[in-house]
Amino acid sequence: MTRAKALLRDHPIIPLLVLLALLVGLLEIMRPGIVGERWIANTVKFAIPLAMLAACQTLTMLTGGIDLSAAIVATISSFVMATLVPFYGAPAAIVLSLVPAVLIGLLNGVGVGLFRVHPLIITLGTGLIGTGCLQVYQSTVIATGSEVPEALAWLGTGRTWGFPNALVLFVPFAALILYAQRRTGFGRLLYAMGDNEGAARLAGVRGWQVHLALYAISGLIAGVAGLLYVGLIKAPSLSLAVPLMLPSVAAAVIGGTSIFGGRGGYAGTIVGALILTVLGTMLTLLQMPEGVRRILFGGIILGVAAIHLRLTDTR
Amino acid sequence: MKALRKHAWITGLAVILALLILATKLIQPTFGASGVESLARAALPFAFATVAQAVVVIAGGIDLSIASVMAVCSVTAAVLMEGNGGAASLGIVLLVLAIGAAMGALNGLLITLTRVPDIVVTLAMLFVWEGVALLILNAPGGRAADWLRGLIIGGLPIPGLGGVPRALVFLLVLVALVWLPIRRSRTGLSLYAVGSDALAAFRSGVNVGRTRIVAYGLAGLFAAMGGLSLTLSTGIGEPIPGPYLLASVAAVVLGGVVLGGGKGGLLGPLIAVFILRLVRMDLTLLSVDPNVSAIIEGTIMVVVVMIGGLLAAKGRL
Amino acid sequence: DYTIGISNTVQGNGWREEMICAMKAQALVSGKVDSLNIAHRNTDAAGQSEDIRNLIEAGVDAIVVNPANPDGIADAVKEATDKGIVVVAVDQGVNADSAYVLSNNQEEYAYLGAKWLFETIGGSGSVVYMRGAAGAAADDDRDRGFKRALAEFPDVTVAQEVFTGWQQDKGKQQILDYIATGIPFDGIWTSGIDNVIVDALVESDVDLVPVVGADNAGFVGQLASVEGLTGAAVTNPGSIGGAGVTLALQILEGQMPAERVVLVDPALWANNDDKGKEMIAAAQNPDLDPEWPVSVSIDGWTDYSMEEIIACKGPGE
Amino acid sequence: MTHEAPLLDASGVEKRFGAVVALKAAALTIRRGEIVALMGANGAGKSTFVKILTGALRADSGHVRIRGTERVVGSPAEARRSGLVPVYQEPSLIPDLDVADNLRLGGTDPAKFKAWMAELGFSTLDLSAMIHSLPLATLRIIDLARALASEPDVLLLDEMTAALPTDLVEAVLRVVKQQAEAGRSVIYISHRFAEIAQVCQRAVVLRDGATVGDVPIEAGAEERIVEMMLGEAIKPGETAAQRAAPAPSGTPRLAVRGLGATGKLTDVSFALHPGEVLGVVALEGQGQDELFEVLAGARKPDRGVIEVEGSPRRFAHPADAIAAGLSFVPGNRADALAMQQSVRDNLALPFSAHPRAWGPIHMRREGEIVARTIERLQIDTRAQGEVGRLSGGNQQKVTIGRWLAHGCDTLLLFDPTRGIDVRTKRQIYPLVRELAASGAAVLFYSSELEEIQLACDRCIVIFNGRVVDTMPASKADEPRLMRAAYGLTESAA
Ligand SMILES: Nc1ncnc2c1ncn2[C@@H]1O[C@H](COP(=O)(O)OP(=O)(O)OP(=O)(O)O)[C@@H](O)[C@H]1O
Ligand SMILES: Nc1ncnc2c1ncn2[C@@H]1O[C@H](COP(=O)(O)OP(=O)(O)OP(=O)(O)O)[C@@H](O)[C@H]1O
Ligand SMILES: [Mg+2]
Ligand SMILES: [Mg+2]
Repeated sequence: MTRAKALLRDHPIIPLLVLLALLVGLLEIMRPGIVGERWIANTVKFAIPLAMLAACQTLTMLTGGIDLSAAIVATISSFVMATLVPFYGAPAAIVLSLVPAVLIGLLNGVGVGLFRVHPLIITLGTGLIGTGCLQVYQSTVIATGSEVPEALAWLGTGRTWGFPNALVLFVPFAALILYAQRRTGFGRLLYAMGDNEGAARLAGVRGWQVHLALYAISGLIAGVAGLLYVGLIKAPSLSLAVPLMLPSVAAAVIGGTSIFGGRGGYAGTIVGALILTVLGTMLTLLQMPEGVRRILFGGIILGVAAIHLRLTDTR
Repeated sequence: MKALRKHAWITGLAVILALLILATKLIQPTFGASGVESLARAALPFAFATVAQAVVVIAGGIDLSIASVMAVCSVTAAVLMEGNGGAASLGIVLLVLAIGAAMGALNGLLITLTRVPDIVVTLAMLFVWEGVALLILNAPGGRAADWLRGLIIGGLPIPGLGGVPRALVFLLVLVALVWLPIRRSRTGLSLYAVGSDALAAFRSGVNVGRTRIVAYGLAGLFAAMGGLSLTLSTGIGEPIPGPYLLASVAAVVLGGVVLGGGKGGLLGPLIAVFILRLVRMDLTLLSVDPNVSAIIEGTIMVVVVMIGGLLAAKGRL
Repeated sequence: DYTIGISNTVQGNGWREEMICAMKAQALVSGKVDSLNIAHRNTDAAGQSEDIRNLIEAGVDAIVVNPANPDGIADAVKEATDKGIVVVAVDQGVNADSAYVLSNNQEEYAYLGAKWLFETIGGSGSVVYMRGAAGAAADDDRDRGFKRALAEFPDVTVAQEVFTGWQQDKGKQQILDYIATGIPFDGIWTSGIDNVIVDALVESDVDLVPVVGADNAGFVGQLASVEGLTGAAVTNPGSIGGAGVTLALQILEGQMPAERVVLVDPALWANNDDKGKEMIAAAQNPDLDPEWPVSVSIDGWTDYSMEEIIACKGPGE
Repeated sequence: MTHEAPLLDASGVEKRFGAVVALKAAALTIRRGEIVALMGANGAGKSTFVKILTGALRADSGHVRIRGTERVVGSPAEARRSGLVPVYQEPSLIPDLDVADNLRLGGTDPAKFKAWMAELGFSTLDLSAMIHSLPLATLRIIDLARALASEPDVLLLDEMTAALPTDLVEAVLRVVKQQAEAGRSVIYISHRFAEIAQVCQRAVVLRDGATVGDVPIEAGAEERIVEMMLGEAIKPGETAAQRAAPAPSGTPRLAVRGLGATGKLTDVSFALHPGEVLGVVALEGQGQDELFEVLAGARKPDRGVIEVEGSPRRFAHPADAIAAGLSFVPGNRADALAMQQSVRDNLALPFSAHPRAWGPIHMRREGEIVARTIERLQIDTRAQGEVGRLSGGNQQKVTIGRWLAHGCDTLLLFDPTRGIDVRTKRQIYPLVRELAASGAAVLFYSSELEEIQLACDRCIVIFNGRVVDTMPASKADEPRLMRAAYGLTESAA
């Protein structure tokens, strides 16, 4: 076992970054000239909402959970916000739109924390309920129009000195999560709960409190991600962020977070989201039948995960 | 004690199913043999997907590629049967089953070889199999042999029971044929052992890798049955995977199979599938606003698992 | 008075939502419908067959269905018509002789838009071809129309072919990626994911190229307001759903249509000709959901007002 | 001595886990009919060696000869076919299968298994019991009986007795001796010299992953072996007789009256005063597990009163007990540790339990406390990034260290020296005394009777869920404790 390998094992983010760089290199070979300021900004713009939704998955996965309602929650927030703007103006609409997000999160937390339901099933259920509620809600606002506030569009699509404005939101957000996961009591509990809930209990941790807070936070993050995404896409719809559900899970697991809990972290997830976004671009630009594209997409995901494991594993 | 509780869960599900059947009869007094028959037929692909998922989950994994594998099998069957209607279609069925099992085994093999977590591998394979399905058939098409389609339509007169839907018989016979011999064998035990504690299983002398491959292979086999049932019920192959992934996970968990592995059987998930289908049917019969019906389906799912969680917690203290 | 069943397999998409609202509004204003029984969810042909059979169980008089694909639900449709239920397929045809079809001509839809695009770029150049969902029947039909037009313009090439999956976010990301390659292109054909494409062009500060889209409110608005944008909207009325209800009611009342299959041919509104400009100006409706088609009614087939379809209320609501 | 090749002969075995060198020159030879002790401090590499010999791990290099032929044992199944059968330090049974299915899984003959269980004193075990519902001690015995049923040439027992109460230890030792008499061999790992002296002929000593000695067991060998193991001599511990017992007075810190809980706890009363270490002695399954769980808030009592500082308390959750100053070190370290987390995170876990403490961690202050605890318990930090990779004994230290770091008024120690090496044990007893001296009250269940005199002031003996005897530790010699533990009390409770 060499020093280099020990380094890789202790910092699994490094090989992930290397793999990302390789993919970008491959893309540049495929389409010379594509990797420029504009492309990077676009990629980052699209990776950010994905990375935010993947934060919901990362945090819940640390406790052995998952939040399958996150993409729907994001959609709900964005749609509710856009349809409320004509009535209440942007600031109030933004605040109001986060209410259902937190509510769904709390419901998840109650189910997981107090009723001991598996997170996968409860978030699937609340996602269904959320979808239904959204459909019912939209049938009441068809005629009133919708509007994406300037500020969100600026945040979602704009660039300043070449940097996507979304970074204004994302950098502090990511810094907060990265800090919280290892340097706050709450972060430590997420890992401990996912690792051995019984042990955490014996150490005096009341699991339901953690779950309730966690899923509420997850709902809030999803809501904010939805607002950012609608600023980027500028077309509120009933399924806006729904296509991000599987990718958000994928970003977290490619980034090295275990669905069984106790392992991983947000840094890997961010790179995971970037990798997926770059892969999406490759898929778009490949001149091949759609079937072949998807096979390559899956194959590369598997390859990245396998290489990453090889590089960081000690066994 | 634990066994009692497990069976209590299945009994509870059976009671819910019975109540739902009763409710259906109340909502629609004409509900009868044909209703049951169409229910069974509708449940077929869900049931196979669920059984496939259940086997993998019992063995401690999860298969996100189930619906894509079904799609590949469905289009393969539909393409091959186009123009090969007669006896050849029997061979095609066997071939597709073998292909499904092989695809599943490949999933398992990749998990074992790369040591990448199940969820990542099967997520990647979800895209791969989706791509394969599109290469085989780029739009809905192909066809199914008519005599095969007849197999799952209508009822089978069984003494004492009246007409039992063929689809139901087909489902139970196939699942029992594959699962029951395995369940009690060393292989079956290994599935549960690996799901329960892979390290302890390895130390007890179980070949963990082989067991994983078997689990995924079985899942592939059941998924192939699901894919075939899709082809048989629609008469064509559709390359876009249907809504079977999340539905299978939901039914597996509702059916008392614990995510993480080692616990549960196939009966619970099967009952859960019928419960979910029947809820759907009742909502249509009641002509509930479609948007509200999503809310109701979600609520039922949440409430049932919450009650289950509550009961389990009571039992634990 | 009648009970009408409705079956639809895509949820959360503006076009389909408008279709459902048109069905509700038409049923309401006709005064002949007691209740609507709507099955509206994301599913495949097998799931749609299940819904249709549930509607049969529910005892509806007619079923208006937007088929997942023409063949997959043929059996279920036949079962319905065998029971004397009137079945009208809208938007997409269905291969069952006993059903009536009132469908948008998808091949023509693509042909019309593509032909306009190729002419507008001067008969030569390269275009970005942004399709719908790989493996979907409607996408396949449209592809045929697009290819037919392409064959007529030997100097036009497809610079890039992508599948948006009819998802706004995916479409926008794809076109931004393509713009970033720096490879020039002369026009964009979209399968209805259109306004985000125009947004992307504007946001990227590149020269606006001609864009073909559907008559979605957002895109039609852009055709009138975006400086320097040349584009054409091809009509693809979601209100065909309302027409389907009308047809079903006519048949129930004994007025048989002359033809079993009626194809509604699309129209093209281009903002580079006067007639098109007029149509576009008349169709402006900033209050409409940007995903909703602006052609909310079809003369001779629907009777509701703009307010009524937007209210989206059916009988008994 | 015959010239037959040794049954098992390993030399130069090396194994690294990342930066951790677990083994660097391990060697061991065993012949037919021998019982050899494998000794070493916590983390010396004993378990790793056993895992390599039985195919659960692959060595990086080294030679293993079985009956004279060089072999690479690929898996536990293969080891078993070669006649090498281990009982690992952690139970290797499938939690969600019942006993019978566990036997079938490994291809064990149930009849032979049953015979061995009977031999070990479990003639009534229900084969349809689920593994996860059985107590740890029973699991250890099942593991052993399963190994014995396959009639191994070499049986490898890794701290088989650590979690066993005295009566079961005796049974195990008897069976081990029988094995040797039948011409089979046993490699026996334990930190208890008394057991080794009873059954082993010689001891192979590992230090820091290298075999440093092969010593015959004879009078006076103990000190030599300890010195080899540790690289230093240690002095014997102070016993209760040499200590002035504090006179308990005033309000007890913890008073328990008529406590009962479903299961085996029927009626237990006692008082525990500040500054006092109260020993608890019981055979397997007399209700001691339930008693500690109830006091820790991990189980609801059916009846009885718990008073802390004179006021009655009800614990609905361990957090309540902790708030009342009662901290619990469970017997099974797997119950207490988040195995994939670092030593630091495990030690500091209680700090973060309350929502008040969910905010930023004061890294420097916490770091100091953690460092002090590691220092105080001499936790081997080579693999500190993941507690699960520490050796068993070091894991055990972390479970105790957590409450030292956190501070507590009343410490509930359930067999805290399970699997801990001599040196550390000799550090833990003074530690417990120190805690008591600083005003803490300690309830101390031990499966090693000699510990009562080494650590406690007083002790109670529980039989059948009741306190059957109470005595000062200075009078608690082994024979008296044993008699009481079997319910043969002469003095009233
Ligand atoms: N698909 C099926 N078709 C028919 N019968 C089945 C099917 N699956 C399970 N069974 C029956 O139901 C019983 C319960 O099956 P399951 O797989 O849930 O195991 P289990 O609950 O652990 O059973 P056991 O009572 O044997 O422990 C089986 O023993 C079998 O007889
Ligand atoms: N999987 C692993 N990864 C990293 N380090 C490990 C792993 N397994 C063991 N080690 C390390 O190897 C060394 C030897 O451990 P081992 O378990 O063999 O000790 P031991 O002699 O059995 O100790 P004890 O008496 O405490 O059980 C320890 O430092 C331990 O932390
Ligand atoms: Mg059973
Ligand atoms: Mg050890």
